[in-house]
Amino acid sequence: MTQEVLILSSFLIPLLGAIVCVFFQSSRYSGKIAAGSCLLTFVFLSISLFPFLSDFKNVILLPLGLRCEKLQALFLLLTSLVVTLALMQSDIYFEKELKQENTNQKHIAWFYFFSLLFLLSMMFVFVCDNLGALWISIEATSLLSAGLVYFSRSKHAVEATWKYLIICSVGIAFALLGTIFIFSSSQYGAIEGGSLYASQLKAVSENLQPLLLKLGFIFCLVGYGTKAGVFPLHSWLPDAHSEAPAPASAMLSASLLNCALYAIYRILDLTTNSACGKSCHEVCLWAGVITVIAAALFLVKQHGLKRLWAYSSIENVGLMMVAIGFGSAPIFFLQALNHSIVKVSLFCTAGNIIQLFGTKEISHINGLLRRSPLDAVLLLAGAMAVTGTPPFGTFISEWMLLSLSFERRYILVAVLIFIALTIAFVAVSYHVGRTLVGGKIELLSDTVSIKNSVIPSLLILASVALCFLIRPDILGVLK
Amino acid sequence: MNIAVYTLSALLVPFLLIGFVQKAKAQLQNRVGASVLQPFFNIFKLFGKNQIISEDSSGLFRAGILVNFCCFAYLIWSVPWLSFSPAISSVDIFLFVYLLATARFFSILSALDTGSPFGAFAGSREATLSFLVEPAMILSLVAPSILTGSSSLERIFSFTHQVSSQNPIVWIFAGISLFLVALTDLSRMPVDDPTTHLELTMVHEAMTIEASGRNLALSEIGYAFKLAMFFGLSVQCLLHGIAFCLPSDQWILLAMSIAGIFSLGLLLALLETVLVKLKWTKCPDFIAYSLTMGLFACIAALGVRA
Amino acid sequence: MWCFLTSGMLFIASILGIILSISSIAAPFHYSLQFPIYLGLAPVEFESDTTSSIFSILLFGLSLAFSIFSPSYLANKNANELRLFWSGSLLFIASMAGVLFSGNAILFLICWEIMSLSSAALVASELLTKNTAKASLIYLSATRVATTLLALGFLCANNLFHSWNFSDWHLMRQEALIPALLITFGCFIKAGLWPFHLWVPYAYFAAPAPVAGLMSGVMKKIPIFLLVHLLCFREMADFWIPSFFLALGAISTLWGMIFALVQTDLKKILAYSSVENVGLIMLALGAHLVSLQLHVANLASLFLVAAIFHLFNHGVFKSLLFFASGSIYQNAHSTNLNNLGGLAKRMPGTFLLFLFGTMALCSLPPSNGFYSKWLIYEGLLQLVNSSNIAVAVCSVLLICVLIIAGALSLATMAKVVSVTFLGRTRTKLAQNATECSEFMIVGQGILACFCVLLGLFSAPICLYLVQILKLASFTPPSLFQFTIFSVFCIGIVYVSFLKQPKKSSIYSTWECGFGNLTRRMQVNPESFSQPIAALFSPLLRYRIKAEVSGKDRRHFPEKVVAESTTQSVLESKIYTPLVQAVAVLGKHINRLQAGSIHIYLFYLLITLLLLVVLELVR
Amino acid sequence: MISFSPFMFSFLQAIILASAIMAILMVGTGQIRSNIMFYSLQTLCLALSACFCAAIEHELKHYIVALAIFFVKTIGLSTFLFWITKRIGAAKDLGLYLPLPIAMHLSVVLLVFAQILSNQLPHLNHLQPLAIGGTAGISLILTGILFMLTRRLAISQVLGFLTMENGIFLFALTQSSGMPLFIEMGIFLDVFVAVMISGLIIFKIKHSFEHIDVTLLTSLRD
Repeated sequence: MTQEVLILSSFLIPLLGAIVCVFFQSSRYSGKIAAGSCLLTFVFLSISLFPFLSDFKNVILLPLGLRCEKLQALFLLLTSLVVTLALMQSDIYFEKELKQENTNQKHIAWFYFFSLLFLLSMMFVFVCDNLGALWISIEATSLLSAGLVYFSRSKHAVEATWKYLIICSVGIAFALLGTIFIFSSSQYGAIEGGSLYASQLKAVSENLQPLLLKLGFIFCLVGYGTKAGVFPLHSWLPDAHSEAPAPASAMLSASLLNCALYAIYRILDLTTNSACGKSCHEVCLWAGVITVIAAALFLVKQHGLKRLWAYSSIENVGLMMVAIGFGSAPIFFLQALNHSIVKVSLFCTAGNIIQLFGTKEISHINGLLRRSPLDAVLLLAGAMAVTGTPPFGTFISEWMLLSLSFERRYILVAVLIFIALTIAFVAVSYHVGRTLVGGKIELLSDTVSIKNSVIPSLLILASVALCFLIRPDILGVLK
Repeated sequence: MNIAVYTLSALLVPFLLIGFVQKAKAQLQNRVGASVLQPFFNIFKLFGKNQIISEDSSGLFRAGILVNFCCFAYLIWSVPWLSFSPAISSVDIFLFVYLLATARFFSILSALDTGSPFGAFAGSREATLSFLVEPAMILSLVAPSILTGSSSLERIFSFTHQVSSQNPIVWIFAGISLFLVALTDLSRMPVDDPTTHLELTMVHEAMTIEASGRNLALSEIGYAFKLAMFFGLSVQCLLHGIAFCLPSDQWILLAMSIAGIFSLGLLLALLETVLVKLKWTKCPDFIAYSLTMGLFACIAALGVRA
Repeated sequence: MWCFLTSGMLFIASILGIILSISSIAAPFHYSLQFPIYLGLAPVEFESDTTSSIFSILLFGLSLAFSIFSPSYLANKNANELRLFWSGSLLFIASMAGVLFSGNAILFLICWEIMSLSSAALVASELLTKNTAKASLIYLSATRVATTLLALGFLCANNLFHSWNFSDWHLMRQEALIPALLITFGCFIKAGLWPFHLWVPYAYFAAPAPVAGLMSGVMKKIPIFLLVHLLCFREMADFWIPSFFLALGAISTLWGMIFALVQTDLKKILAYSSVENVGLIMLALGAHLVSLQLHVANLASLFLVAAIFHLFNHGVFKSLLFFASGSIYQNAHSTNLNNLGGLAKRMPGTFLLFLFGTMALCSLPPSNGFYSKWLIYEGLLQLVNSSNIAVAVCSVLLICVLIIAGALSLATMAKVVSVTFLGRTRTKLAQNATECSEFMIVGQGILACFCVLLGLFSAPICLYLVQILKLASFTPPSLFQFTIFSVFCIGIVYVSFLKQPKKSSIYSTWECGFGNLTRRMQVNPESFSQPIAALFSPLLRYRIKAEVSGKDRRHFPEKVVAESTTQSVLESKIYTPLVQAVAVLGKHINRLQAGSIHIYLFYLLITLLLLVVLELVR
Repeated sequence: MISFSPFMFSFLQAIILASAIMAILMVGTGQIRSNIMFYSLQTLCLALSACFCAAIEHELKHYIVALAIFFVKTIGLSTFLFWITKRIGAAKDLGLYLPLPIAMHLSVVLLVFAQILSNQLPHLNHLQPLAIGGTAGISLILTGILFMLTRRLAISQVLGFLTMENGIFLFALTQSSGMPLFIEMGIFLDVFVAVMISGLIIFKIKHSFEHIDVTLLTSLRD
């Protein structure tokens, strides 16, 4: 009982935090309040969910038809952790922005307001059993994160927000249609009067009307795929990621994409036992492969540092789609975990670098290794990690994915992914390499302070640790 | 016994051979020419003379010449260029080729040590020639080694093989190839003219341009050894080619070998009288002949074995 | 200060490593790390066998010399560069040890990538310019492609044998052809075999000299270790696989040396020469496979021993030469041959040690480099005597190839030694060069000692290798007698003839009475190699651009400019277009992201319709 | 389920079809005010059909939904959009790629296409007479997208999006009975917020760029 109370109260904390942030708009402490409430959420969730994870119990039922299984529990923890870290970093980030007079206290308070609600909506994504509610939460995430993208109020930010809003809304509208299809597919004898509850649908999935289910899946794939940045629906993603302030980009990339992918996983999971299951899985799989390849090629010619990481997020989304296509929840989660950790670190580092050089253009960032060695190392390590290079956790998850595809006899998939990963690696190291070297040796008093790099470096270390700590029995939890 | 024979021949034959070639050439050109013993006198004279060393050179200048000399001194005692088995017998064909390369390497270095442009160009050409000539050399040695199933020079050139390995074609081609190799490697006539001066000589003489006194003497001795050894080896090949009609007595064979070496010397004199020097860029074409001979020999040898 | 501490630690670690590896030859160890460390699919396992012990002796031996040499080499670097250098190189050495002793494929890949990454970081560590970044990138890309192939091979092998442990894999079997091929090609790339060698000169040129020594000495051998370790193709009956080894080995032997000849930078020359040496080792491995298929056990073991021994020798002498290039760079501030000259008098110690390395590289007897090549020659000659005529003809050709490569390396090294150390200095910078510090001399001296010892005791070492690798025995030829004799002979002659200083005088080099020779009148590296380069001009794309200008320019030109350029056919015809193709593809795909929201919406619609139609049709 | 007159059914079908036709007509004009007008008529039809459905199925929640549509969409959103148009001063959308009449003809073609598509779908027995709702719904969705694709102004894109949303609602209403009320309301809320935020952004676009022509917003690209 206390578990449920704790979980529910962890949903209330961000809400309260958001309200407090808005009330004390001009206070300098809004950042600390926001980060603190996130941290509290994370702590509450950890306290309540860690016993559950090691438990034999499969599900926690919450009031209002919410439920939480182990995968969801893990994602909840990951999401709250990511947002916590991003908000901690953003306090430091905005400090410097304020010093440079790029923004004011009020905007920042609104930023925290939106990010806390954003966290709340993302948390709802994972506990909604009802597909309609899932849709509502995801739409809410995009509406709320629009506020984050809009933060700097510059021309570019406005443009990016507009594109983000419109494209995601249209995409999500398709997902709504897909949800309706799935709903109506359940009315043909499976459940009297139909149902939108995923757990119920899953139980009767053999009896769902196959055509409607398939259409439902395709519409949902397109809809949530738009949100997740599946090629060629990714078009909003690089713009939004590069125009949002760095911590917001970190949140978008490291948690929002997971939400959308989780939604796809949820829908695909329904089809597993039905007649159209295999073809749906294959669609998802190949969509992932195409995304990986396209993202790798996109990486070849890039001009913006944050756009680079945006495309690498797309690449990782592709990998996760492949994992989802194989129906493998453990690998999906592992990849999401590794990617999120590295991405937060990368975007935070990118934020530091962009503040230091005053530009996002890679061609104008030179001699980082001389100017700020720690950030250079972090950038390099992150770049290596994000392309699946050992000794970072991404290597293990990608390796498991590839060996799974060999096991399932999808050798072409593995080969294509390998090629794409190689291209991506070369492209990313080319771009990063350009920023590290060169430039005039000038003595600039202005360097990144150590404080800014604490969180990114801890995350990189975490990623290394993840490489060496993944045991099969940990993954067994999800099976 | 062997040691005595080789020591004696090493002290006499090379210098006599050089003197003989010069004398024969002079006679063929209707000149009187110096005495056949002139090379001995030259060597003695050089040993007595003052040596001049360039101020730019390092110790390698003298050391290189010394190593060069030592290599040839070692080879003249250990290569069966006469029909006797040699004094020190641990040389196989690859060690032979690589010892020659060692000698060459150090002579090039000592030529380059003074910073003289002459020596440098000669060194560059020497390197080029060696690159062209070594495959031919190894082929003409591999061919008999295939026949005899051994890589040791001593066993290849001993006269105690079974009849099956006495294949005249292989031996004669190998012998001719070796002779052509010798002409190139010693920078004799169609490749280079040793009697002209400076601007026209390209390889050996220009390399020793800075050497004087004792240094020059050592390199000249090395050169003489090399000449005798190469001619000796090709004579051995040719003798093996006609081994079926030769007596098996060692001393007769020794006499025939020495006679053969001098007749090759005569041939050399004749060639140097008749031929003109090739243009440098045409040298590879000439060396191609020796390579072809070597290949013929090898293919014939493989054919015999198969 | 901490720099010396670090190197001291490395020194001690190397000694411990050597002791460990020697002891592990007698008693192989297997060590598996338990809870909580795990790599997802496999545990962290370390395992030694004879091959890995042999390789680790090389690794730790070189790292020993490295630890002595490096601190002084880095004397005038700033703290930042030092930090990068030491962290990179410690990681590099540790990861190489990890690669050698890793017991399963996943751990192997992890160590392998750390090795690549740390070495790539080291490559860029000396001059933080765009060019070194480019070199590092080329190196990283090549190594990543190699990793990709290896990883694919490992996955295939796992699929076949259902295990990640190397000890469960039998890649020599017929059915494991695909993984074996993938792994082999991965190894070829990493080893820098023709036609995958292009990264080699870039990386070694840009890397700091001691690192280049380690890379060329050990890291390039790691893929060969993998090949030997897994013994790919051992039981396969096809002749085409060994012929791959032989052909690529022979081509890279020649190709490496031809390109080494025309380079004008010391480090690039050394880099290309390591392409040659890797070719030689691969050739020996190929011959090993051929003789296995012909069922000539003693010949097979001869080739394997030759390959391993040569690899050892190459590691030693190449690191020696790279170290020497480092001390040249430190004191004369350049490794470009055009800027050097006359260093023999200024750096006599380095010169002498360099000469040792050079002799080994040119495989002149009695050096160790000669001996391993000699073994290969002897083996090939015995292959000629085998029954198969095709093999026999091939062997004859291979002997020729090796001889040609040998002659080329002689020309190259003659050029290097003379232009670097002999004659007059070509620039002011080199004129002020002084001898490097004692530590650097000791570092090189250790390696030179190894060169000599390995040459001197080559036959017993080979016999020992046969014994510990449990191979069929053969009688190796011996250099001992020759060496003793030659040393003796040179000593006697030296003492009796040249120690008479009274009859010699010092004078300037003869100049045809033209006046004093200037340093610009000396031979330069291009002109030295021109005669041979001209023979290979189509391969090298060797061009001489000459420009004569001035009034009445035919006879009395005022200005003559001649410039020779070389460029690899492979690079300009194959690799550059390949990279361009990917770049063009990237550019085209970027057009999709055109910025217009209408187009984006259109993509959305098209994707939806496509999927719906596709699914309804199915 | 109780019986209901065929007249009612045909009336309902007419209303449903009318909403699709309103959308098609909307494509045909470039006047923003007329567009909004057509949009509000279209939602009015929607609200009416929800009412009829409620009458047919005797479900109270459909009445609530119908009321919500009427107040939120037909009156609320339309007024909001009118207000924006007035504030910004946008009068006419010149269209993009296709001339407006041709776009209108194209949307008729899309209606036919929608008919074909919806025939492929299975129908529940008791909703068989409402099959036309599927056609109209899909047609509305496609028309909405077409509208978005062929218009320049930001406000037109919002209108297109709203039309799509209407299509989905119509589809849901007629093809699957019994969507839970709280879901419907949640969707309403989301759409409402989305439009509000878009409105704000439109103001900002006007403020920053001094126009609301989204074809000119192409500075973010690769």
